Amino acid sequence: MNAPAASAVDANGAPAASRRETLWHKALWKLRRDRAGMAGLAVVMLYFLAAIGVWLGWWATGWAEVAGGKWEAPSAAHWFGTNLIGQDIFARSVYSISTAFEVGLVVAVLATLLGGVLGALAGFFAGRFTDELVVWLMGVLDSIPFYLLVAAIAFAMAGNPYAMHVAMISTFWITTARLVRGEVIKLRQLEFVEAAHAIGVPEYTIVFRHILPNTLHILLVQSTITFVAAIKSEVILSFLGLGVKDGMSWGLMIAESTIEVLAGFFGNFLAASLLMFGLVMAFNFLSDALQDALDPRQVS
Amino acid sequence: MSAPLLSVRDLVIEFTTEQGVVRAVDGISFDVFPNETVGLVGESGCGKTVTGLSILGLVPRPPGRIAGGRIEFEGRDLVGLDESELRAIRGRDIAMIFQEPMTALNPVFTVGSQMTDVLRRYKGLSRRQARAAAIELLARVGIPAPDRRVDEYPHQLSGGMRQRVVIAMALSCDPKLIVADEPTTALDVTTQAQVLEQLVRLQEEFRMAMILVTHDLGVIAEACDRAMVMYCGRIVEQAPIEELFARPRHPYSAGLLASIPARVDDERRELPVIPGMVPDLLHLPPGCRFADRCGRRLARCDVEQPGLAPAGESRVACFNPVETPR
Amino acid sequence: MSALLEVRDLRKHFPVRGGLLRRVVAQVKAVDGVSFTLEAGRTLGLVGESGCGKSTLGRAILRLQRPTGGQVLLEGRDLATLPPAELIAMRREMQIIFQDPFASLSPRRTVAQIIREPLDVHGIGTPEERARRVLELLDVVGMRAAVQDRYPHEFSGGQRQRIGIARALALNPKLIVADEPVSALDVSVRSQVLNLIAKLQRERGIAFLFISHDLSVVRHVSDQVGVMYLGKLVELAPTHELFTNPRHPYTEALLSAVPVPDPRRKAKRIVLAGDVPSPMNPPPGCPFHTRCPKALPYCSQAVPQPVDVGSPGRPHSVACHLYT
Amino acid sequence: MQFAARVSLGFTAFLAAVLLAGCGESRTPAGDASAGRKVYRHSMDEAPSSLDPVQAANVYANHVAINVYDTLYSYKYLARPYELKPNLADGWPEISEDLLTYTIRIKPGVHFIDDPAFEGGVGRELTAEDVVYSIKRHFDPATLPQGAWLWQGRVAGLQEWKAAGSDYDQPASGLVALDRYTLRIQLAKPYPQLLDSLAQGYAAVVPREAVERYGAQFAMRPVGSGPFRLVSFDTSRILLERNPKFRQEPVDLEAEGYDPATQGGYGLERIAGRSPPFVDLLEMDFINEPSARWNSFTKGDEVQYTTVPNEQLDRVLASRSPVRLKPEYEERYHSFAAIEAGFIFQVFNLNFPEFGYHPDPGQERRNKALRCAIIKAFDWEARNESFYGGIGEVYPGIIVPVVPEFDPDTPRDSITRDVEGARRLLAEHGWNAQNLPVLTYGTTGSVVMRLMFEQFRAWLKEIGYPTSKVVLRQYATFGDISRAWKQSELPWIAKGWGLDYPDAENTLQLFYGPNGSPGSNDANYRNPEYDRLYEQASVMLASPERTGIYRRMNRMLIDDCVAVTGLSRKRIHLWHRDVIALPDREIVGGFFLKYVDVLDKPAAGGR
Amino acid sequence: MEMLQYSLRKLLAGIPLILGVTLVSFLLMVYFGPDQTYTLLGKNPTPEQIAEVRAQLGYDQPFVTRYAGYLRELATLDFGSSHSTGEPVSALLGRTAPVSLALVAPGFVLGNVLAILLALLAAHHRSRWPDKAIMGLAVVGMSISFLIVIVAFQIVFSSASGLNMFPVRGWGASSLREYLHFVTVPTLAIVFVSLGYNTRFYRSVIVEEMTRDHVRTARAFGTPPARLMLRNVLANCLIPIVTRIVFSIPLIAISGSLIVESYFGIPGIGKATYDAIMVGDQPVLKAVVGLTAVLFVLAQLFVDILYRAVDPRVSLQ
Repeated sequence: MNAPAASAVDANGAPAASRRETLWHKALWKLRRDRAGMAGLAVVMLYFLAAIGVWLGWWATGWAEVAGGKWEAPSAAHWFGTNLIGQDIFARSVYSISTAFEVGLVVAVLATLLGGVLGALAGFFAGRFTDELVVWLMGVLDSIPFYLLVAAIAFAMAGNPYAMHVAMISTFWITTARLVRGEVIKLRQLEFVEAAHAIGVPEYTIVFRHILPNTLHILLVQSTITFVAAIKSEVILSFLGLGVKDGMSWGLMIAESTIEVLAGFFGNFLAASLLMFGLVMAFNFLSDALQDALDPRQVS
Repeated sequence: MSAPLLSVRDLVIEFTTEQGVVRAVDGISFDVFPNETVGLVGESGCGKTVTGLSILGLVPRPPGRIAGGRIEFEGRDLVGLDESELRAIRGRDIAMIFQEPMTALNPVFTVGSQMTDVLRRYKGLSRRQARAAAIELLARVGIPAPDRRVDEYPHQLSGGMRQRVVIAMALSCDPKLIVADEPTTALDVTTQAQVLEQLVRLQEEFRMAMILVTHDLGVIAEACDRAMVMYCGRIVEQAPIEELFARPRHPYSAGLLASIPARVDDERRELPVIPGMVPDLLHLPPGCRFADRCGRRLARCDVEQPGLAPAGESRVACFNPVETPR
Repeated sequence: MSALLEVRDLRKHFPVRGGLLRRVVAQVKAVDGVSFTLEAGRTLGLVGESGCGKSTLGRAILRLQRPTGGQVLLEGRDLATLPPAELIAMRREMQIIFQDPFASLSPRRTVAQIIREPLDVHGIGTPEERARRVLELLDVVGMRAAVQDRYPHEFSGGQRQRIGIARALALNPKLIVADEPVSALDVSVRSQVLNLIAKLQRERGIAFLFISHDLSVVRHVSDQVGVMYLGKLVELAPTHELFTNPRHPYTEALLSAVPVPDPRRKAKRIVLAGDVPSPMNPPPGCPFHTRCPKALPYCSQAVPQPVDVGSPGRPHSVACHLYT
Repeated sequence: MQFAARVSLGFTAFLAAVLLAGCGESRTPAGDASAGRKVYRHSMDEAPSSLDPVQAANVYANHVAINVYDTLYSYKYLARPYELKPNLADGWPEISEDLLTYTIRIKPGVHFIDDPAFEGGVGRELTAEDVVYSIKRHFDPATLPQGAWLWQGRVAGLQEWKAAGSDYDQPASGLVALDRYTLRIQLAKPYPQLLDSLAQGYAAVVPREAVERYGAQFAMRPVGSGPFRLVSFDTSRILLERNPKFRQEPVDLEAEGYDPATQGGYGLERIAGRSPPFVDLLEMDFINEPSARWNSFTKGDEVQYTTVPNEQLDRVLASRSPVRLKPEYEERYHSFAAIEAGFIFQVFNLNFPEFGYHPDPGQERRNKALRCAIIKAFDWEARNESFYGGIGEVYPGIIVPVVPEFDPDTPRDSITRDVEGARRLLAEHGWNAQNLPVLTYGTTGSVVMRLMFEQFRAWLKEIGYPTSKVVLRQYATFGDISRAWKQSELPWIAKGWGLDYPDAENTLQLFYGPNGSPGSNDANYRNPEYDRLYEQASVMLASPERTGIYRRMNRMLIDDCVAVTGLSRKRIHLWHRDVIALPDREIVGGFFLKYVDVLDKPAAGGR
Repeated sequence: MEMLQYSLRKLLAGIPLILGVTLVSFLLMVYFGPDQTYTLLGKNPTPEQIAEVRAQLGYDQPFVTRYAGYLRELATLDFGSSHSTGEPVSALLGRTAPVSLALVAPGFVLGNVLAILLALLAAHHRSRWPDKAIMGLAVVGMSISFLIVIVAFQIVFSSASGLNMFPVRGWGASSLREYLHFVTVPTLAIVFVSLGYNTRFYRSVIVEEMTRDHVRTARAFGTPPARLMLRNVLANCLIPIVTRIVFSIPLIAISGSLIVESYFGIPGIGKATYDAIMVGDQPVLKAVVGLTAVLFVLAQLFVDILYRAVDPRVSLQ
């Protein structure tokens, strides 16, 4: 296809557009035009504000208090009613937002970092020992079913509240590392890397100055995907009793709800699943929009 | 002269990009007569490939669309035909040959399977007849040991052979018109020569018309009767082949021809150059699109778009065409 | 004039592994015993069809790929065996220009960063001097100073190629390997870049190894032209000599195959049979004998050695049994 | 994309077919083989982990063990409070004057089921040697036994037999088969609960041939002489069928303790004079989730018996006290409200100097005040309402209501919430938010346990205990938390205890000093006076004097603020009206299954 | 011959993987994992009894001995008997694995087939409303937690508050009707949850393939759309599709669907494994993890061989 050149440049080598355009500016511009993505971002920010409010103690402070009777119906005081021991379900579901962000952020940031660095090293040294080691590790961790691994780590860490985080990080980095490794293997063969070699740039400098920055789009998108995966896994792990230790989370609420739903009380189930659905869907739309905006095949 | 086989009038093709709508082809008109080979030449982005694709209704949609004009084939307007009507024409009346022989064939089926697929659909042959026909066609396009090659997969063939297979497929239903999009560009020089010669020979043998889309003026010179030079979505010059090479009228055609190293006999002389760059299709000048780079620019060139007008044996879109003495 | 670059029997083989224990079962002989010399300030054109090993040769000379055998003497020092630390220092002397103007510039770095990087790596000058040098280089390749803060994707192919050239010039190298520098460019832009390269050579006395599949381009820029086929240099002669008096049957066929952009001059064409054999299993004897219209029975038995068929002062070497 | 549309249409049709099939009839439990056979389906919340009697540690395992095996004694079907009766034993034992020698006769002619383990595949007769063998197995480490504590230090010679290498061919002095049908048990000290111990699943009689033949798999392949024999077993269901060789013993309702006044409505008269078992096939479904169990029951076509889950109580009950069903349930089901033979309670681990014993007597007094304040903060009423449907029975101390020694008149101040009193107590002893120690609350991952913790933490907050000082520590499995308890790692232990036999001694031993960790005295309570009384009472037969001692010990525990106690849960058993039974799972568990009958009517299968 | 050699080489290459998986899982699940001592103790244990139980379970042996024992078990495929029930592990796997397969297979097949159809539909109408609708719904589907789906489906299909058509839980497969009775709700849940992910994945694969030149060639020769989608698009997408499908099989066959099984109380391998984790039944855990790793290696081999079947360009070298 003879696609028209994306940007205009005049005869003297100065781009016609006077505005300075980095790839990031372009991506941002594309992102702004993506309505679903912007809506997703807005909702995520809303949730994030809610989480900050919880952290700062502005609201949902009474999540642990016994504020009413057993299984009260929704009312002005308790929007989603109360639970078995009379706690306000709404406060608990709002508090759980902060748990979701705490888990999501910790896991997404660390797993992405780990995946990015290991993936880049493996990709750059593809075929050498470093690579074989990383690939082997990925294969090993991939071959252990996720929930088994989480349970095992939870046991091995003897009830440590961060066992769940460790377990998720130790599996979620793999996808990122695979993608980064693949991309780096591709990048490594590109001529600009060869050019760096030809100039005499040392190998590690090439990895961190020339190659990693070119995988940032993958890392960014992956971190949002990991964030969502972490939230979803947290729910299931907490439900299984392997997740959040102290505090409250949507998974724990859903676990509570299983006692209630067949008695006809849906407060916990509705509050937790609606709030969670909202956040996860917003994140998914945001993640898709980021992917579209950052895809270098479309940008350059 | 007989009636044109293909008659394109005021064809406009638009593409939607992130920055806005771009006219990749902007109101071009030309005719192709039976049995002639017409070259469509220009640099990348000038709209030549899209023009070729539009004839078969293959402009990818979205982002592209035919925004105006007519493409009349044997008097029937192909623009606005629906997919199933177009399907009846594709391959049977008009066939197409693509640039990339490496990827143009389906890698998971044998050559024979892909050829018989076409043969059986159009000619209603039995499986065995189709296979025989395929072998014969392969032989005709100069593939050695066609009875063996017919059962091979595309990746087992060299680039030249693959391109021949595509040609054989294109010939398989005796089309009246072949659109060949850069058929030799991806091939090595020695193979390119073979394929090009074959193509010219077959065109004569099968008595077809051919549109040869290419950026290579050498290929045009070797294979075409007539050529059209495109620049920025418009045809700037249309001329019989000898006339074009001997007396290019449009400054762009002239510059293009001049800058070919092979036409500069003295090895180390500085090459003539067309200054500047092709304008961005999103920010086209109001007047002649070549004006910015043109050494023969007049005041009116900046405000008015020249249309194709007869100039000798050629037609040229220029207010101040080059005059080359005979 | 002394030789800037001397290549002796250079070989680059890629192992092919197979079998239960992934042992090496075959070698792809991408470059198989190539020798030539290049004098300072001259241009050697290297032509051949895809897969003939010309790009690998270029990279092996710069030691972007470690040669399997042979010597590469740059100003008398053998690059093929140089330890890494000294190699980095030697990189100031030799640079490369790439084919793909899109892939050869890091998309996340500005033009100034790209051009300055060689200076940074080799610690040349103060930061201010480097910044000045970047502007100087931009001027040399015909670009305005204002572009230095922009990113590569904002430029067209021809301009990126200029940026690539500016980067290659930053260290004032004595040798530049230009690997298909114009084959991705349109005709009208191509001549601009070719003229730039010619000007640089004229003004700065840089030696070029100019790799291209396009005979007309090579003819235009080179002092000397080598023809490669299946990893071997089959013919090497001064440009005019080679184009007017080709001796190797392959060169003859190659020259005759180029479409001539002149409808009046229909050339008599030598059409070769078949395709280039795989470099993994090159035919025994002369690699070209499977397609050669003049092949003798002896050709499939012995590898022809290069012989000089030129006149004194105009060396013309050809590796063909017809001349031995 | 017409073809895609066609395929999706086809799929929709398939889905519709599946849905239609789904709303049709439901399953038959054992396929066509069950046609014409009497089937009873029973639901339980957990599966036994092993069917080997040496590991019959809980009510689930006992449900199976005592139905596929025989025990020397068992509990009467209908008598409440529980009373023993001879089962495999031929009448009551001869007991020596000093209460140390028991001579027990065994019924002749009792055979094991046919099994390849026996010579010729035919079950041989059960003898006194088998009883000796079965009890010895608890002193063989290789069997991973769990019941040794019942006889350890009480039956003479077993410990020595074990020390000598657990060789079954060697005799153990206190456990001897005098002849084929006579067993003599020699005690080291009087053991009033011996006969109760012989009614346990632990004491079920197994044949040596089968144990040796099946090795580890014996746990999956019971070979016994009980009323049923195994058809299949996995973690979701066990299938038992009638043992055709089971001895004929017609039911004497009166001897079983039938009380027409309270048990008249269940149709139990039907089984009088007939020999159990009455059903051909006994299916037990193990369903963890209460809701699923309930659904399976109320749909009427699956299990025929269940207990009412707490969250359904309001739907089912017309009144909680006394327990009465709503009419729509009353007409479909029989019901029986049974109080648990056991209780749930919390103890402080007195080994922790922050809460318990302390070298400084003053600090120890302050610690006691702290414990008492926490006990006062505990809101049994709310706990009962939230987690036990409000029908559990709350009482002071550790003598549970089902034992005869229970005293309904014990003052209830230790189970009455008194927030003001608690605060006052803390203030008086100088406790404040700063110096209160961290209370680590261990639980498993279960969500109910968490809610209990949160409730507890909320109560403590009301008496001024900072929320940050009541810390949850989660253990992934029950095994892990058990280890923490046994290794004395937690200052606060919340657990339940099920009675092994209906005697208060079984709970009083929980605070006997020498039973300290890793023994059953998780509180590590060490009170010389208490220990002395325990030792005195433990060799006494039931008597008003012994009851007096028990109650004194109970009082000491209450006064020392050692435990927050106690609550006995009430279970409401519900079963289809076509089932003739009086379900019970409190002592040993499952002994009623032998007597279950299903009415022969068209709806017998519940369909 | 080439095939055999290739398979052997692949299996050899799988050994480090198997060693890695067993080592990691042995360390986590067995060595540092939960132990059964305290579940197997009587009510009033003494320190000696604790020591005896540990000795019986082999916990007192040094790490190397225990790990070597594990490898030996893996090599002989004899994992002994479950610590908690005494059931031979082979019998346990033989009993539970078919249940898991029967449980997950319909949902797995439907989830993939349906997803491929939807993906074809979406790809065919790329960037037009059917595509946008399908992809939008896919995101919505992806955003709903499996757990929520299960609970909601149970309420809708199996409870008195809903249709009350299917059993809440349990398993039986003695007749087709019984099988359908039990498998329907889990299947619907599995399909619902996997559909979004699968559709997106397949759509992206298909769209990518649709941009390839040979598809354009086929269109230029008038190939009808259905044939185009099957021969040119789907046939060329088989490698990613096969990869995705084959690699999910070991997880299903060995670890089953833990959540579905434990929620629906289905005696499959997932539940057995979960129970084994919860009580620390090490022989079962060792078998499950070891066999999963072995199956993964086999799946890799199988996939590579399949690649050659679906794509003639792939050679086994």
